[in-house]
Amino acid sequence: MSLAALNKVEMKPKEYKSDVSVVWCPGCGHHGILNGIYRALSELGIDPDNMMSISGIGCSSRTPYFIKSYKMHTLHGRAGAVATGAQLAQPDQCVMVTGGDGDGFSIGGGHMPHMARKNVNLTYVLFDNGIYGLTKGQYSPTSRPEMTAYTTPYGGPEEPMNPLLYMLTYGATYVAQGFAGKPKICAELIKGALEHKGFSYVNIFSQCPSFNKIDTVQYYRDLVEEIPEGHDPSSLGQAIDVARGLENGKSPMGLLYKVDKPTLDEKLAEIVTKVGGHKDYDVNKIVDLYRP
Amino acid sequence: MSLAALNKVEMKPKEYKSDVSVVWCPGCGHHGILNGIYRALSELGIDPDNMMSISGIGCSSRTPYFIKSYKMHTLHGRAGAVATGAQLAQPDQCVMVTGGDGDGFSIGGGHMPHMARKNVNLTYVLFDNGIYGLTKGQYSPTSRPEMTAYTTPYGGPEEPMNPLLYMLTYGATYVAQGFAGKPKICAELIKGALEHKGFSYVNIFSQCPSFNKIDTVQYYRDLVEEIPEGHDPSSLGQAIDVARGLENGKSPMGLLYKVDKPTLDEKLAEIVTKVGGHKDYDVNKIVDLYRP
Amino acid sequence: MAKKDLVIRIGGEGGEGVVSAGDFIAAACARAGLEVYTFKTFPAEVKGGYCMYQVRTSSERVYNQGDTYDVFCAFNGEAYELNKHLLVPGSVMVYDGPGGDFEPEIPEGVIAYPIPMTKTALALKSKRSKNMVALGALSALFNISEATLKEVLTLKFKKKGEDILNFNLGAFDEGKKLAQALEKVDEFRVADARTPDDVIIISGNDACGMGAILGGLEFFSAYPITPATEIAKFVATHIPKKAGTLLQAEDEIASIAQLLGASYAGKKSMTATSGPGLALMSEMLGMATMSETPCMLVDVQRGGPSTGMPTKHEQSDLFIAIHGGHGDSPRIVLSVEDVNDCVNMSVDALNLAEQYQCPVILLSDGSLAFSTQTIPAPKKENFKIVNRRKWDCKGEYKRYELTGDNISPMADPGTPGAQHIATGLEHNEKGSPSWDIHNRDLQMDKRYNKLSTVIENYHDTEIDGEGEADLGIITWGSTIGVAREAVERMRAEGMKVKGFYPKLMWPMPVEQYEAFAKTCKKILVPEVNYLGQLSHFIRAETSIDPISYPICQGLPFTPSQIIAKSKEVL
Amino acid sequence: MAKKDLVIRIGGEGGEGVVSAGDFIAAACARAGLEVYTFKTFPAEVKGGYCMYQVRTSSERVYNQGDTYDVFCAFNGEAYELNKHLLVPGSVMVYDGPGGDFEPEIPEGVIAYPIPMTKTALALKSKRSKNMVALGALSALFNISEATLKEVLTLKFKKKGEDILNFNLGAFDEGKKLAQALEKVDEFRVADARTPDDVIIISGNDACGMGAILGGLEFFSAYPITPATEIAKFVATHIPKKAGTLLQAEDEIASIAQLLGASYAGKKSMTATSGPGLALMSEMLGMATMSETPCMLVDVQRGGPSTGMPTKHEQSDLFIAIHGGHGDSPRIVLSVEDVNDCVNMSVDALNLAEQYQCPVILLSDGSLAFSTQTIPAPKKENFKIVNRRKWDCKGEYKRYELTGDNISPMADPGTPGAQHIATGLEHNEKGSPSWDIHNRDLQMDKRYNKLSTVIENYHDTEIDGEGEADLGIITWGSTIGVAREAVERMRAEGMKVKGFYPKLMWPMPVEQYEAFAKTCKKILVPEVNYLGQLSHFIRAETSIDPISYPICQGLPFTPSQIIAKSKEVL
Ligand SMILES: Cc1ncc(C[n+]2csc(CCOP(=O)(O)OP(=O)(O)O)c2C)c(N)n1
Ligand SMILES: Cc1ncc(C[n+]2csc(CCOP(=O)(O)OP(=O)(O)O)c2C)c(N)n1
Ligand code: SF4
Ligand code: SF4
Ligand SMILES: [Mg+2]
Ligand SMILES: [Mg+2]
Repeated sequence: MSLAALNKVEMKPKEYKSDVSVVWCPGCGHHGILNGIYRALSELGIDPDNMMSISGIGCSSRTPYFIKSYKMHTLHGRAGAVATGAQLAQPDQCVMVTGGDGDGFSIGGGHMPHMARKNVNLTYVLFDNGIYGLTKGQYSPTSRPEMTAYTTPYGGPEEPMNPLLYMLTYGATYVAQGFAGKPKICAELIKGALEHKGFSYVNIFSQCPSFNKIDTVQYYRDLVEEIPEGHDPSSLGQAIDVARGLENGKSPMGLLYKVDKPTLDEKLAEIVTKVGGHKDYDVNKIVDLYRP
Repeated sequence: MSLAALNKVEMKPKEYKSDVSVVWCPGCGHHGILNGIYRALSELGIDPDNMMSISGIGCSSRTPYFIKSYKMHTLHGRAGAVATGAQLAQPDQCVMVTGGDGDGFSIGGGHMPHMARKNVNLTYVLFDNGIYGLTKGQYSPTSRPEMTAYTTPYGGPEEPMNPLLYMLTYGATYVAQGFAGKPKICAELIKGALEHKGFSYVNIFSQCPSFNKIDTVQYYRDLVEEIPEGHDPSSLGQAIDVARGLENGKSPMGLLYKVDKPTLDEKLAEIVTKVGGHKDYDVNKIVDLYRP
Repeated sequence: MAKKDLVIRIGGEGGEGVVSAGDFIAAACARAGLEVYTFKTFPAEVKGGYCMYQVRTSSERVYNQGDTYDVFCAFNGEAYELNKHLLVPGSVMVYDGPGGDFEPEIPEGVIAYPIPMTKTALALKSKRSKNMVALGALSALFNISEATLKEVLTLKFKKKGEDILNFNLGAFDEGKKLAQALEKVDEFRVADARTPDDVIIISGNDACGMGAILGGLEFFSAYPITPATEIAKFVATHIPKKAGTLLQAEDEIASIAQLLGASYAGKKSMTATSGPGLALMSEMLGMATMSETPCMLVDVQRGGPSTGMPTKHEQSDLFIAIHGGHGDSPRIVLSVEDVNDCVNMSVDALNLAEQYQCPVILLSDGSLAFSTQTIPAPKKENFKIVNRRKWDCKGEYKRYELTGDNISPMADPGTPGAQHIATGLEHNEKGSPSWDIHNRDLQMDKRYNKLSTVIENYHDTEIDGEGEADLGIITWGSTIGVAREAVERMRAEGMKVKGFYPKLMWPMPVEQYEAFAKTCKKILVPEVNYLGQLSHFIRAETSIDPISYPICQGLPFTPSQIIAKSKEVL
Repeated sequence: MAKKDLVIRIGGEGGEGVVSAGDFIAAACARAGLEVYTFKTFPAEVKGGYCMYQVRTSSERVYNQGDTYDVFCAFNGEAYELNKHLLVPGSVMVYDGPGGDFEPEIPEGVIAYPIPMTKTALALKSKRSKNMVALGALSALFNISEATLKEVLTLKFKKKGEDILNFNLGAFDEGKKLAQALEKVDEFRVADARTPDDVIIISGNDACGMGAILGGLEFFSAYPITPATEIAKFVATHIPKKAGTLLQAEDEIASIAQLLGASYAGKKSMTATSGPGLALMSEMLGMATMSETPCMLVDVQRGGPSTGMPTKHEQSDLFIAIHGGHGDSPRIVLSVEDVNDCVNMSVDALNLAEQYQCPVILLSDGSLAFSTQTIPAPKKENFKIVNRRKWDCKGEYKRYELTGDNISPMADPGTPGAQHIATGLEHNEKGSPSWDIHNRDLQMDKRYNKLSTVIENYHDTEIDGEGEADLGIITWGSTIGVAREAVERMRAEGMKVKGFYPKLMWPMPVEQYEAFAKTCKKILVPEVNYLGQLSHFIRAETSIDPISYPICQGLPFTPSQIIAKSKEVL
């Protein structure tokens, strides 16, 4: 975000809670992520009037309801594309997308590369629970193949995707990974993402105790490990290596990659400058071009 | 493909030409790729009766019309998904998708990762001309940002994607790149792709003299260079490095990656075996499960 | 009319075992040879929230969920609050008390039986046994055969081990004892057991899956969506037994694309979705029309527009089913009345898709999706299976040949000598692109005219009643079952009422509509949507001027609603 | 009726300069103060293929492309073959000969002027000058002012340098000389120059872009598709001047999603597409309806269904425009008659979207998309611009407040104290999800009832003619222009005919339709689609029983076709 341009407010994390009560199951990892978001917003002093929370459909996509901000609860898979329009319309506001692995990488997977390579100036927090929660337990693109689920009673036939590697490949300019069981780390990474100018992506493992019986809290706890000291987040090569897995086979937690590039709104503003465009341009001049 | 299962025929490359005449502009790179395809089919002795050519919409997507085979000319961006269904329905046939950069990576971009990571046993040949040819010259996901085109009269605001890196990230089990100006190399790579069991992807640079005025034959000729000897196509790490560009900044030509993994049809067949399924199963037994 | 049926409604919090308690009652009644029709509403929230399960059972055929309940079993205060307006004199409430989270006020004339469900469950050291306590009580109070219920419980719990089974049976017995200690002052009782017919008990969604498999389904691809996902679950479980294929696609567009690919390649293929998915599939449905590829799609309708009310009942996708593509894009639209239709008409839909080489959309709805009903056990042997017309391997193969009935033989890939293209472009008989105006006329005519025999080949629309009537009710989908009872009851009151129950929605059997309307002074069209979508098509395609009666609150009609409206318009 | 207009058709191979020759004639006529209406058909193939450009010009208003040509200029044999059936006695053919690729047979009564275009061009050592040779000949033969044409050529070619300009002028003169050497035996001539009105000459697609920019467009996102892409090109070129934003999205779903995001965030937003794109957008249009987000969409219709005939004319998206979403999903549908409407009604569409906070679909079609026409020069000052109703910052903000007119004030992000959610779920006034049945009724009513004032706020449907008539013609889109001339000509023959030309397609101004129909003995509805889509809605929504007259061959109606049909039905 261009957080500099925003006026800061002083609000405690819990003051970012809206008056809609949280509907997730007890024990759901999404609670932890939400707390991380509240904390990050508070630490940055983001003014809810200048923030847009945008989501698709899924348990995780309910998040905007629980946050004080302007917000949109859109369609399954389309949050990123909607947010792109919203961000370009109000480039000075803070735009955050929240959503699930299914929403983002299954039905929404076609929009991801384009948002990233266009470097749309927004933050995408993906609640990765390896399952479709809201529809009661079908496998998602991040599900492990050994999982038996709703439409895979005999086990899944697919290799899971690697969200971090995808995002690095797509050209996201900030890529990080957290785990819902570590809300402080989540807060830290989300904060960094919100501060980052450009397309920032935070993948957060989140257990779904109701429907994903194999990716338990304990499983994720064992799976992740903080990225070793000495990692250079400005190196795409190193980031790709880490994204493919730490040397001990664990999944990295922390900031993988961060680089500064012009954002889409900046590039579009450049075009306007190039043609000398301004709000008060006399459009009758365009009509004149069509006189015979 | 499981080419072993197919009966071989003896046909010259030109015998694979259908009776529909080729409609592309003179000088279009697509001609060269088509010749590469004819040659590959001939060398493999593929029986047109046992082949399905499937495409979406675009100049390149006209290819199936020009090839002797069973074929489908489907919708913009959907060829891969259609071909997935066709392949699973007839797992012993040779399935080839042909299409453009816009068709494959813009509107069709949401289907690409899933086809690849599911390792659908088919060959995808992408005619990469960095432009929308059929609709007369809009920028595509592989267009260079400096290109002024139909909807970018003041230059494009986006970073192009890297198809090879995408495909490696997605888990394609065969990834190669060619250039329409080198039909023999194209033929070689397509042949390898057709022989490969699993999802094989061949990216082929193809000039569009009518609408892409900057990516000329000469530009591509200067851009590509054969992958240096010593490259190990079984190493994903090496493949990723090469996909990001050769050391001298050139774009690699040749086979980047090839690995053997179970295909989707094999995995689904395993499930059938696991449940002891067969065509003559008495479905009344399923009804019986619902007696009160 | 003596009351032959009993309606028991259980209300509580999602997760309290409301659904399983209802399922046990339904199964026990079905086992006892009774007819069962259940109706559920689910919480829209992820976990928790109000949840309702209603069992209607009778020794005679049950067509719908009923007007209201006879017996209401309240698991908690929220359920009580939401249902107390239906407590009328003579109705019964069984509730969690004392010790529940609420103290009901019992209206005059309502009979109330307090059963301390929570307290008893807590005493048994398992809150989760609350529903077993309730079940025991309901069994004792309303003549739900204890023996049969225990059989059902045993079938269910014995997989989980002796201990769990015995624990649940124990909780059941506690509930029974508590009820037996009360004095029964109402007259409600489940009908006595009869020798069961050859029936199964199954939900609408499972029945669609079952029908498809009986109909010879070989390939299924879908993307999960409420309230259609259970169809995929059924197929996923059973299609591998027939060596068939199920894919969960990355989205709805991919699923119908995969369907067309598989269908082109020779497999009987289908998908299942709900409104939002159908909207996404609009473009590809046009491709199925143009390329004449068999394509079977179940749309389990839900509350729209947009995400709308995803867990609620509605019949509002008739517009999109018939008109939801660009250009003039013919298709066949069917609609089911009940769970039995879900089985039979899934077979029909697959058959029609194969026979006419076009999209066939089978409309179901949110309340049928989860309604379990007793239906005659289907038998593979009783279904006629239709396969696509195959090329006779003679002469030159033309995919879009203009034949006498406008249906062109197909040739699956692998057939020697029949290489051809399936295309979304306008084409000539051979499949090559063509903008020739004469060819255009021929191919447009072909795609429409081939459907002209659908009406004569499909069974006639059922007419309920004979002779002249003051009122004719035309309705569709699960509202038919409601209308049947309304018509029966009005007739019993001496009113002259008839019903017309279309299942083939498109092409519309216009002559049948008009012949029916000629026998009625007025036509009433109740349906669960906002604009009166069937009324629209009746006005557009027939000479009938119907009275449209749409409701759109996420709930099915009740017979009383239709009766009241009928009296109003007469 | 004395003939005041002249129709010149040029036919040849794509790439031979057919289009630019036609453009030059059209521009010269417009410059000379004449009315111009052009009509083109493009090759469907990538390169080459038959291509046709027809200029109709007159000193009076021209409403359509005409029945047929007066003068046909054949660049090659294929064009000759495709057009020779229209060579009737009295018509003129100018053709490439001797030395062209064909030898025409001249039918009795047809006047033919051979001009050795190819030979002359080759002699000039540039095949590409063929069209200049033709232009010179046409100018000399039919009184197309040489001076004006040379002005136009100079404007065009001087950017490319003095040499290129002079070369082209030279080729022009060669053609002129060749023609002057012939004896003119026909009487066709372009009308004499007049003082030009304040006009522009522009195509339908460019005009949509121009209207949008005049209407205050701030954000545009689209995905390229024939025949709509030129709208994006226009906007891309000009919107940066107004500091507005254009995005080419990755697909149509993304483009309408981006539109909704930008619109929610306060910007006047639109997209443009054709049938296949509209089909893909169906789901998101429902979201616009449910979330009440202003959303303006131009659909340039093409030959369907599926990929269909992408470069051909059709008006077959009325079904999908009105009915193409799941659930009951209200929207406004407008349709343009001509290029002038493309400007004005793009402004209307943006205004209505803002005023009613819902999707507004503006239907154009393939023949208008590329038809250039002379229209009064639009002026920013003459347009009324409507912006969304803004919250007054008083009291508690409720996004979906039930106001008197059912339109709720909006608050753009950044407004202090008005945080709210735009959602596709059913919701209460505050935007929170709600399945309450009372709330459901209120919100469904709100979304429909807010549109009840559209009809009174939009201008009345134009009626062409007065009093009683034997025949009333109701039609829409670019067929209106054809009907206008048909009605005029029939009237001149003494027939009692009237016209009714709706531009507001939905909600339907039913009373206006019915009032019109009351004055006519019969109603004829010509339209370019297969099923008669407007007829369908007339039958469904009004008491009128129209005679449907659909044609569906990829071409617009001619006035004669409508006249012939009118006589047939009378
Ligand atoms: C077009 C469409 N298709 C399908 C659905 C059904 N649906 C809702 S949420 C969801 C998946 C949710 O999974 P995910 O995005 O991982 O979020 P989670 O619930 O796990 O947090 C699906 C398939 C829908 N709402 N819309
Ligand atoms: C749903 C839909 N949107 C848009 C189009 C228009 N369209 C046809 S081809 C094409 C792009 C072609 O580019 P590419 O795939 O790169 O192929 P090329 O012509 O360059 O070989 C587009 C946008 C369409 N046919 N369908
Ligand atoms: S279903 Fe899973 S993801 Fe959804 S709220 Fe419950 S635990 Fe969380
Ligand atoms: S437009 Fe471009 S891509 Fe298409 S045929 Fe011509 S040169 Fe090839
Ligand atoms: Mg998930
Ligand atoms: Mg291309």
